[in-house]
Amino acid sequence: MVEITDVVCSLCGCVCDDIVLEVENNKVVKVKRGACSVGKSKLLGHERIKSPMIRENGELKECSYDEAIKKSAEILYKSRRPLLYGWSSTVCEADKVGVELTEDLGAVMDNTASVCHGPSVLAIQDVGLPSCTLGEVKNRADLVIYWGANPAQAHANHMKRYSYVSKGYWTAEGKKGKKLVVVDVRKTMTAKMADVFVQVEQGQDYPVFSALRAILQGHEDVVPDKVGGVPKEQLLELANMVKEAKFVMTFFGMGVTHTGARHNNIVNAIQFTRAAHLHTKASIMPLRGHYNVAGINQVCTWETGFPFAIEMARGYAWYNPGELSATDLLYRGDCDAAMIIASDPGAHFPGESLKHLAKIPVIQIDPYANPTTEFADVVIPVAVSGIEAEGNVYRMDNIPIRLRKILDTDYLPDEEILERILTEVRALREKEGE
Amino acid sequence: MEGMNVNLISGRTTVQGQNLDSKLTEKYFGEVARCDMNGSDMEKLGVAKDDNVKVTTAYGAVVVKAKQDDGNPEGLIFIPMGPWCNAVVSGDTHGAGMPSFKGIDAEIEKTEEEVLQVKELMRTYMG
Amino acid sequence: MADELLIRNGVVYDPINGVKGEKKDICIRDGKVVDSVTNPKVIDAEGRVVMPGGVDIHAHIAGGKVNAGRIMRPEDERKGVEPKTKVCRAQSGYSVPNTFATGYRYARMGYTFVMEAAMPPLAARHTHEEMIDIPILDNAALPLIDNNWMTMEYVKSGDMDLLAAYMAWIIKATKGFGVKIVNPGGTEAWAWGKNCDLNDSVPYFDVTPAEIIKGLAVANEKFDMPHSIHVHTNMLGHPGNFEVTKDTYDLVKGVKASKDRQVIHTTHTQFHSYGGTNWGNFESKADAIADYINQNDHATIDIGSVILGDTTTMTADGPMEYSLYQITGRKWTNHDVELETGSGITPFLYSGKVSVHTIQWAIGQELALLVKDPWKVALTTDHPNAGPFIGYPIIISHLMSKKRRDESAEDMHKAIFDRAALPSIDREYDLNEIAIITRGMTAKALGLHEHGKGHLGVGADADVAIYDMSPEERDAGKIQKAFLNTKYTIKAGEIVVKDGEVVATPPGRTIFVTPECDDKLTDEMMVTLKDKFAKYYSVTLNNYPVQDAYLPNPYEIKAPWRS
Amino acid sequence: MQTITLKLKEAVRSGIAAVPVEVDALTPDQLFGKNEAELKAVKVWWGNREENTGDLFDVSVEGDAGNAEEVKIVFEGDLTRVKRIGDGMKAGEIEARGDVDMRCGAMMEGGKIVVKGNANCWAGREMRGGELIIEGDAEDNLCAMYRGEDKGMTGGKVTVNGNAGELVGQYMAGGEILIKGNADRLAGLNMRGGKITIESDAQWPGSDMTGGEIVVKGETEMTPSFKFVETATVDGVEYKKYLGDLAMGEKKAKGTLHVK
Repeated sequence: MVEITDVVCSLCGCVCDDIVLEVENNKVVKVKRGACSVGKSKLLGHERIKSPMIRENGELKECSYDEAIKKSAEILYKSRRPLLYGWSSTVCEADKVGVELTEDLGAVMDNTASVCHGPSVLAIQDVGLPSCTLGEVKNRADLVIYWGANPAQAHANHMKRYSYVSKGYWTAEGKKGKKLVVVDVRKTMTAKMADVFVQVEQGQDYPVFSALRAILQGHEDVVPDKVGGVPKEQLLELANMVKEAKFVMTFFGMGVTHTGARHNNIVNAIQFTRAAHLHTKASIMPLRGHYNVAGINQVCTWETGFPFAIEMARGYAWYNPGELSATDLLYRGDCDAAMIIASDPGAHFPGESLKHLAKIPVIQIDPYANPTTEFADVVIPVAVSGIEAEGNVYRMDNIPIRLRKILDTDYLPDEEILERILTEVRALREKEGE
Repeated sequence: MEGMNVNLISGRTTVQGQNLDSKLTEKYFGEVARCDMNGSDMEKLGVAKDDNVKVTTAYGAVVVKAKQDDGNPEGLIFIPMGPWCNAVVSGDTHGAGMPSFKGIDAEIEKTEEEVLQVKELMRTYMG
Repeated sequence: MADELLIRNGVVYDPINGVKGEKKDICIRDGKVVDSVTNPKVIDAEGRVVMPGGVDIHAHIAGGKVNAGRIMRPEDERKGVEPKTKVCRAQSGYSVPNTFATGYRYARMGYTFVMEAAMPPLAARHTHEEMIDIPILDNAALPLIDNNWMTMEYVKSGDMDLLAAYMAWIIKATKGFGVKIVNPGGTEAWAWGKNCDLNDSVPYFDVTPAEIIKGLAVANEKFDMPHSIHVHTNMLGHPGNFEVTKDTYDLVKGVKASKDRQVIHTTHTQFHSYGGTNWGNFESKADAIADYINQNDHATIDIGSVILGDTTTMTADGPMEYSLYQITGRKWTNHDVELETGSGITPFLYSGKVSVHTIQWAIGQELALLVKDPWKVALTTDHPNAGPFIGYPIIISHLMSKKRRDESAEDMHKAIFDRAALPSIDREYDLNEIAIITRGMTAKALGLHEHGKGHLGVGADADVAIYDMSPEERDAGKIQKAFLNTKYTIKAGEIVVKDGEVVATPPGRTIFVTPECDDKLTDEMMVTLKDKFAKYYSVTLNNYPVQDAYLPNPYEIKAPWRS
Repeated sequence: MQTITLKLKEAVRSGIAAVPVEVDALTPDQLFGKNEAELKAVKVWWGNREENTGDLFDVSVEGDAGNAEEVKIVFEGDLTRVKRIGDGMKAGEIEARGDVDMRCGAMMEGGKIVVKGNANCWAGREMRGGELIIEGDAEDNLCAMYRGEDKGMTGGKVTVNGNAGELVGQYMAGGEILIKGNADRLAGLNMRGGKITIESDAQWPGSDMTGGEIVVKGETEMTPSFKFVETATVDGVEYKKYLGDLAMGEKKAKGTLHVK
């Protein structure tokens, strides 16, 4: 039995890095400290895909890595418009090969941000993002707002490590010296902990932000008595809390990215933070979902100039979410092959989009079987990043942390699979004498 | 028909997160193929915990199990993010790349139809 | 078999070796300059200008805020798109190009080394990840060490040895190159929405920016560091700040350098040479700064010259970016980094029709022209703050041609004639001086001339730029064109650019410095540092240092303890 | 006058996927002066490959043109996956006989486009001049800006006979848009100049506007940060005139919103 410390969790965007594990016979037997129940579940492991597989006559049949990689390369090379989607649950080193493959194929590359915080990225492109690292929140924030987010369930360590419950330099008393505001359409577990719970009518976040901005700009007179189901008195109370706080931190989740005005909800949330800055220090941050969804946005941007939803058909990057996002391509039936890596559109895309996934050749690269496997024509199992493979990831505040390798495995890492597919694609092109 | 019009939203839950890597298990099925709603809405529909309900939108229909959560206001139902909820979500992103996973006009009714297992559900997309 | 190259009959400008436009052959073997070669591939450089590879002392090309600038500005990325070629990856971006374009465009201008000027220690891995993806160029990065709580606490306690131990640890942990100081104290104050002038007390920390600068200068000189402290002084962009800049030089006047070099380098000095008390009476004080530099030998500067047009400003100086955003109302990103630093980003349009911008445009060039000794001044645009690096050839053409400057001034706001000195300056740079401010001086100020950079003496790195122009060329347009795209760029003996096109993209090296600190001092410092990690950081101490995986092509410079 | 008819071949739409064809190379100004053989050889992008126009379209040419203004291109066939019709066009006329795909008339500088059907997203994106008529509905982002830009449409005239989707004229700085039906959420978001007229209903029009004018003749659901100024008459009809958006601060709130 060996105890391993400073293990980095590869589940959600919190990327907790102080986990202590016990390992015996190349198996994690106990998560001693640091992880939340969700992270613990990941670290203890789940049933794996045993072997590479290729679908023949409707059935997935086991094959070698070589055969699966060759078949994948053939599918991609033949394709007039391949979609390479996923990328957020693997390391940046693999993502880089993904960008190179995209460029080589003239493919469309998109990542899970497009169904998560893609709207937040669009908003940043409109107004920027006044933000900070999570340690800043821990040390300074005396007013924490969770808007359309339920960290008690989705990011279970978030409040404890970084925000409302944590203790820092100017926040030595923990939650005693802080205020928690939760804005949501329903009374979630998180909302139950709040000092102030603001219940917004579903889809009405946008005008609520506008009203708060008008108040912070000194124009409360124009705001009607009720906005988005929220009484004006409560909006004034919230604005006052903002004005009186020393450091206001707003976290937002998919409660605002998934609904109504989508990215413009986030624009308005950021504008609210900018307006708060007229009175105090204020920051805002999206609660990113997957542990490296921030990382694929980073890699994609420094390598292509754009964070997601790019097409390289003409040899350079054209960026346009809504035109080139994976859900759009599938919904419109725009792509004629798909490679799904480190994600599960089968579970997380609208059924209307999945109908096309069922029609086209699909390559799946993942450690685990999931609904996407049902659509896959080639299945390539891989090492689990952060447990069986190391590499760089970016936390939700864009702090880079290196995942550690804890266990040995015979599964190949994502990076190597992708490199081999790229090599095969190039070999096919050479063969055709292009 | 005893159906009623509701607003459907989806989102993460702890158990859904714990089973992200094991979506073919009973645990995931039990957590995600369900619909949370206010107790008074359940009364109106005449359903009890674990009764099957059918949720229908302009984009599809799905059968899930009912569960009470009074944190939801009346008229708002919650299905954890996953294949069952997505069966009734539109693929249209309004040029933003993001489908409307929340705020979907839906009709909910009690049903005797069975809840599909995940593989069965995926099979419905295959022509 | 040895890999040999002979550059024949070029007109060579190699100021470090005193070569001022002499017709000379350059012999290259296995990536280094040698005395002679036996069976080389020959490049005929007859009549063309030959210089060592350019060395950029200060640019923002990699890391968190550069990428935040890209993410925030798809409208900038769409400007510079070029499709992939057989050797090049796809390119995007103008003021914040993608990493590949950054490497190609610098190489096409004849540059082979670039210093990334601001690396937040906590996000150092990010800077290194991007530097790996910048082809061709050798590079290094300066970690920010001035707004760090550890630094301020040691400065307050006055324990310079422990400060040196912390400085050494941070440089080693981040695989950094030296000490970067950006608005000392001001960025910490910004975490509460405030700012600091040179002698203000930093909120809660009870030290002044002046004390921080002095302390870090002293700590830096305790090691045989190749570079001095590299300072972005307080009050950047504020009218009247030239006094702060001069006071900053005075602070460290008595500090003795551990090597034969400056004890302070102030960067993008254009932004710090402002007179007046508001934007209405804003004026150039480049003359006052140049006078100081002329009269003293402990300070060097880079100019941070303005390129007219739209760009993306980005700096660890958080409060400054906030002020700028308040002026423009455009998009604004801020990113405060726990216990260490911060950053801000906002787009900015420099217009020749706006009086302030016109004066700023003049100041950068005035600094270069009024500082008499070119060994004290470097060409920069503080890329992308005063403009993208791709504008260097424009500045070169202006420094070399009074006529060009007058033509440009004609179209600009008339304030340039009232509140700037540029129109009255006759000096014109010659090619030797250009070679100094783009390679000789920068390599020396960084201490890299001892490691093969910035010159063509035997043993130097075979980094060579051959410009398609005659040394007699006086036409500013032709000069600009020649400096934008080389005839040849050679990196470590390999031809990487030919006729302005990138033909090979070897990976560059990451140069890092290891300050060697006494173990006992380090141990004592670590007690405090461990406490900081346990209580206030959001990552663990063991996950903090940059792992070797981030430097696939490392080059280490050891800096022994001196006192 | 010359008429070039380009009819999409059915084979293009027969694969397992509807890979879009991008026809930004097929504008009157670019095709002017080409004979039929040359027209057929013009390269267009279909997915990641460039194809000859003649391989994707049946091409016919009638008449002669003395300049680009006299060139009219008629697109026929199933155009639902033909993108970038009239993208960047400077002169002449395009008629699209059916529903068209994204970015129709984007970056248009001059000439006229008539879409005899619906237009998908980003029709008239960053339009600079000319006229765009959509006889059916327009989907989202009509005449909006490109991602990150702070200027959308700056000139020209756009008419939609049906309804329009979300974000009509985002960051609009000049020109005119007339929507005869409804406009979905946030028409005129961040508008700074020009005029949008919506003959039916609109939700949250003019949010964050700092200039320009919006008139909504049907029902309006307003955001809560506009200031009522007066009752005003526009074209003989009485409206409530609001100034906004005060969420941007008083100094910037220079937009005008007329609602019933």
